[in-house]
Amino acid sequence: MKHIFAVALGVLTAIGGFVDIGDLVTNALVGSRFGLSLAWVVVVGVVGICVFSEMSGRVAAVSGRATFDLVRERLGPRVGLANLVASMAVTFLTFIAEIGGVALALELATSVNEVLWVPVVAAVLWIVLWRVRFKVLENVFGLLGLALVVFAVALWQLNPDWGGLWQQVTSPMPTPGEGWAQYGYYAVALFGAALTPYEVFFFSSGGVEERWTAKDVGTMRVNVFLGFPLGGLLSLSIAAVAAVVFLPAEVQVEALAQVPLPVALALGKLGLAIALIGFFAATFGAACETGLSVGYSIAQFYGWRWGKFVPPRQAARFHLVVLLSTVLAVPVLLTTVDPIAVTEYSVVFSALALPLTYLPILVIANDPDYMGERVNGRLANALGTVYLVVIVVVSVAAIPLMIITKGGQ
Amino acid sequence: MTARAAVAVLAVAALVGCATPEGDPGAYRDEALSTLKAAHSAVEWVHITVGARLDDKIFARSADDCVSSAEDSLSGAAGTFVGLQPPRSSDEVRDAATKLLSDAQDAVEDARIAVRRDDRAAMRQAYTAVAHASQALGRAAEELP
Amino acid sequence: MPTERPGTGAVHRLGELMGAVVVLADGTRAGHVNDVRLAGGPGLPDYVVDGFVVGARGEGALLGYDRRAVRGPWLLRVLVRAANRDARYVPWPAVRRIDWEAKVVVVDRLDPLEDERPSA
Amino acid sequence: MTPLRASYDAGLHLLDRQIVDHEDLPVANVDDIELLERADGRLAVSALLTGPGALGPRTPGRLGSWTVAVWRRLRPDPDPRPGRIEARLVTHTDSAVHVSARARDLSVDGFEQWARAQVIEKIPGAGRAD
Repeated sequence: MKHIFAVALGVLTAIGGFVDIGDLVTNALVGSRFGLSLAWVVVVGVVGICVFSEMSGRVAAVSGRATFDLVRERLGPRVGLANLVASMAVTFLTFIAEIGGVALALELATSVNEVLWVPVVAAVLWIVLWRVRFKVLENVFGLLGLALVVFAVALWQLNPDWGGLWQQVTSPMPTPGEGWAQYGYYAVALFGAALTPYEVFFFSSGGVEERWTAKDVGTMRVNVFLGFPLGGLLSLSIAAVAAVVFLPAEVQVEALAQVPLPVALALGKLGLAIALIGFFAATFGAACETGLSVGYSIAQFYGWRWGKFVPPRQAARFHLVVLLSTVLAVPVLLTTVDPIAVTEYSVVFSALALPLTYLPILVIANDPDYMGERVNGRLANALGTVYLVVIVVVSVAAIPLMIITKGGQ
Repeated sequence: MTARAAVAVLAVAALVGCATPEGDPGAYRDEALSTLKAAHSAVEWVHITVGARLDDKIFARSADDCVSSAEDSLSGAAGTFVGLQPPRSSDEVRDAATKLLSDAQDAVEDARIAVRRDDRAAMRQAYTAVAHASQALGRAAEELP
Repeated sequence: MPTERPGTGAVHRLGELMGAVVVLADGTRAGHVNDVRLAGGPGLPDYVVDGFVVGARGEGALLGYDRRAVRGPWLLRVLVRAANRDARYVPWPAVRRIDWEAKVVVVDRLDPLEDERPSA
Repeated sequence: MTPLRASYDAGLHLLDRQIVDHEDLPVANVDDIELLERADGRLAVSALLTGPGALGPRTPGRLGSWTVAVWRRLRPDPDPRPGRIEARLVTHTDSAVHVSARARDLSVDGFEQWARAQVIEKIPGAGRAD
C-alpha cells in the first residue's frame, strides 16, 4: 500500500509542479489572442518534456550523473562552458520571472505593490532552499499547485460551446487580426514554456538527490508519462478559459491579474481564491526549482559536491551559488521591470537554449559506458530523433520571429 | 553567429522598430487602428471586471488591481499615439482617434474611482459608460475616416 | 610534491596535446590531434599514451560521441560519421617527435581509424 | 558498468569526467591529466589534475588566461600547482572516475574550504543535513 501512496504522491506533485509562471502567462495570453488554435503546440511540448525528462531521469538513475555533469564531459570545456553560460542565463531569467510571479500573486491577494514583495519573497525563498527538506519542498508546492485544477472546473462551469472550441483546436491557423509571424512566435513561446531547460536540470538532479537506481526507472516513468500530460491539461485549461472569455471580447491578456478572471466569472470568489493559491504554489515551487537548478548546474559543471541531502557545510560552493543567485535576482526586479515581460522573453530564450542540453543527453542515453544495457530503445531513439529536429528548428526560428514580430506585438 | 553579426542584426531591428510613421498617412492610420485595438482591449477588460464586481464574483482587491492596470495600459497606448506627429492629410483621423481615446480614458477613470470607493451606484453608471466606450472603439475599424 | 622524477624526463599535460598540429616527417600538415588514446590502466605498470586520433579540424569530436559504440538514433550516427569522416589514427611507434612549446606532433604515417565494436 | 577497457580515448573517457571517492562522494572533475616522460620515451599517465590551474590552460582565449591569472593571485604560494591526484589511486572508471582515497584527504578543494569558512559556516544550520 505504501508503494501505491508513494507513486500517487509522485504523480500528483508532477502535475502540481508542472505549471510555472511561463505556462500561466503564455497560455492565458495565447488563449486570449489565438483561442485554442495553438493547442497542438502544447501537446507537442508536453510530449517533448516527457521524452526529454524520461531520458535524463533514466541517465540519472542508471549512471548517477545529472545533466550538466555530462554536458561538459561530452562537449569539452570550451563548448561546454558556452552551453553552461547560455543555459544559466535562461535559467536565471526564469528564476527572476518566477520570483516576480510570486510577488504578483501576493499583490493580487493583498494591497501591497509587487515591487515591495520582491525582497520578502527572495528572503523567504532562500530560507526555504536552505532549511526545508527536498522532499517536503516538492510535495508541499506540488500538491498546493493542484489548486490550478480550478481552471478545468471553471471551463466546465462556463459551459462553453464545446464544438466551437474543438473547431479552434482542429484549425491550426492564426485567428482573424493575427498574422502568421505572430502565430509562429507564440508557437515558439508555448513550446519554450512547456519544455523549459531548468525542468530537466531539476528533474535529473532530483533523481540523483533521491538516490534513484535502475529499479526506480519504473516509478519515474509513471510520474513522467502520467503526471506531465495531466500537468499539460492544466496549461490547456488556462488557455481554454481565456479563449472562452477574452477572445470573443477581444481582450488581450497582458497582466497576471487577468489570468484568474475567467475563473472568478465561472466560480465566484471561492474559485478566484483557489486560483490565487494555485498561482502562489506554482510560482514559488518553480522559483525553488529554478534557484536550485542554477546551483545544481554550475556545481555539476565544475565537479563540486552539491545537493540538499548533504549538510550545507559539505556543499559550500553549491549553497554559495544558490545564495548569490537569489541575492542577484532582487535588484533586477527592483528596477520595476515588468515580470510578465521578463516571463515572455524567458520562454522564448528557453526555446533558443534547448538544443544545447538536449543533444548531449540524447548522446549519453545511447552510450553503454553510462547506461549499461539501459540504453535508449528503438522507441526512445525514434522519438528522441524527431524531437532533436523539432527542438533545433524551434531554436533556429526563435530569434528571427522575435525580431519580425518585435516581441510578439 | 559572431558577436559583431549579432549586434548588426539587433541594430537593424531597432531601426525598423521605431521608424516614426508620421510621414505616410496610411501608416499613421494603421498606428491609430492598432492603438484603438489596444485601447478596446483595456476598456473591455474594465467592463468585464466591473461587471464581475457588481455580481460580487471577485474581491474588491482584485477589481481595483485589474482596473488600475487597465487604466495604466490605456494611458500608455493613448500617450504613445498622441505623441506621434500626424501627416498633414491625417488631421481627420487624428481627431476621431483622440476623441475615442479620451472618451475611453474618462470612462475608465470613473470606473477606477467607483471601484476603489466600492460605490455600487457609481459602478453601475461606470459600467454602462465603459460598455459604450468599448462599443465605440470596437466600431473604430469601420468608422475611422 | 616533486614534479621532476629522478631519472625520467619532463612533466607535461595531456591538454597540451589536444588540438596540437600533426605534421608528417616531410612537413606536410595532416590535421589536429582530436583525442589521445591510452593503453593499460591505473595501477598497471603500462598506463601510457598509445596513440593519437587525428582529425581535420581542432577538437573534432563535435558531439563527443564515442566513435566505437556508434549506436543510437540514425540521424545522430550520420552526424557523428560526418564529424569523424576524416579521422585517422597514429599508433605510438609512428610518433617521431613532440614539440610541446609549438604544440606540433611529427609522425611517420597515419593509419585509418577502424570503427571497432566496443571491446567490452 | 563496462569493466576497464583494454584501451580508450582520454578525451572521451577521462578528461572532464567526475572524480568520486570510495564513498561515491564527488571530489572534482578531471580538469587535465599529468603525463610523465619515461626513460623509454613513452608518456605515462602519472596523475589527474584538478582546479582552475588545470582547467584554465584548456579553456582557449582570454577567459582561459584570465582564469589562470586570478587563480594564481588567489593562491598563497608563489608558484601554485594545480590539485593533483596520483594515478595509482584510481581504481576504475565507469560514468565516473573512482579513486580509493577519501575526498577529505585529497586536499584539492581550496575554493570549497574558502566558501565553507567565509560564508556557509557563518549561517545557522550549516551542519544540519536534509
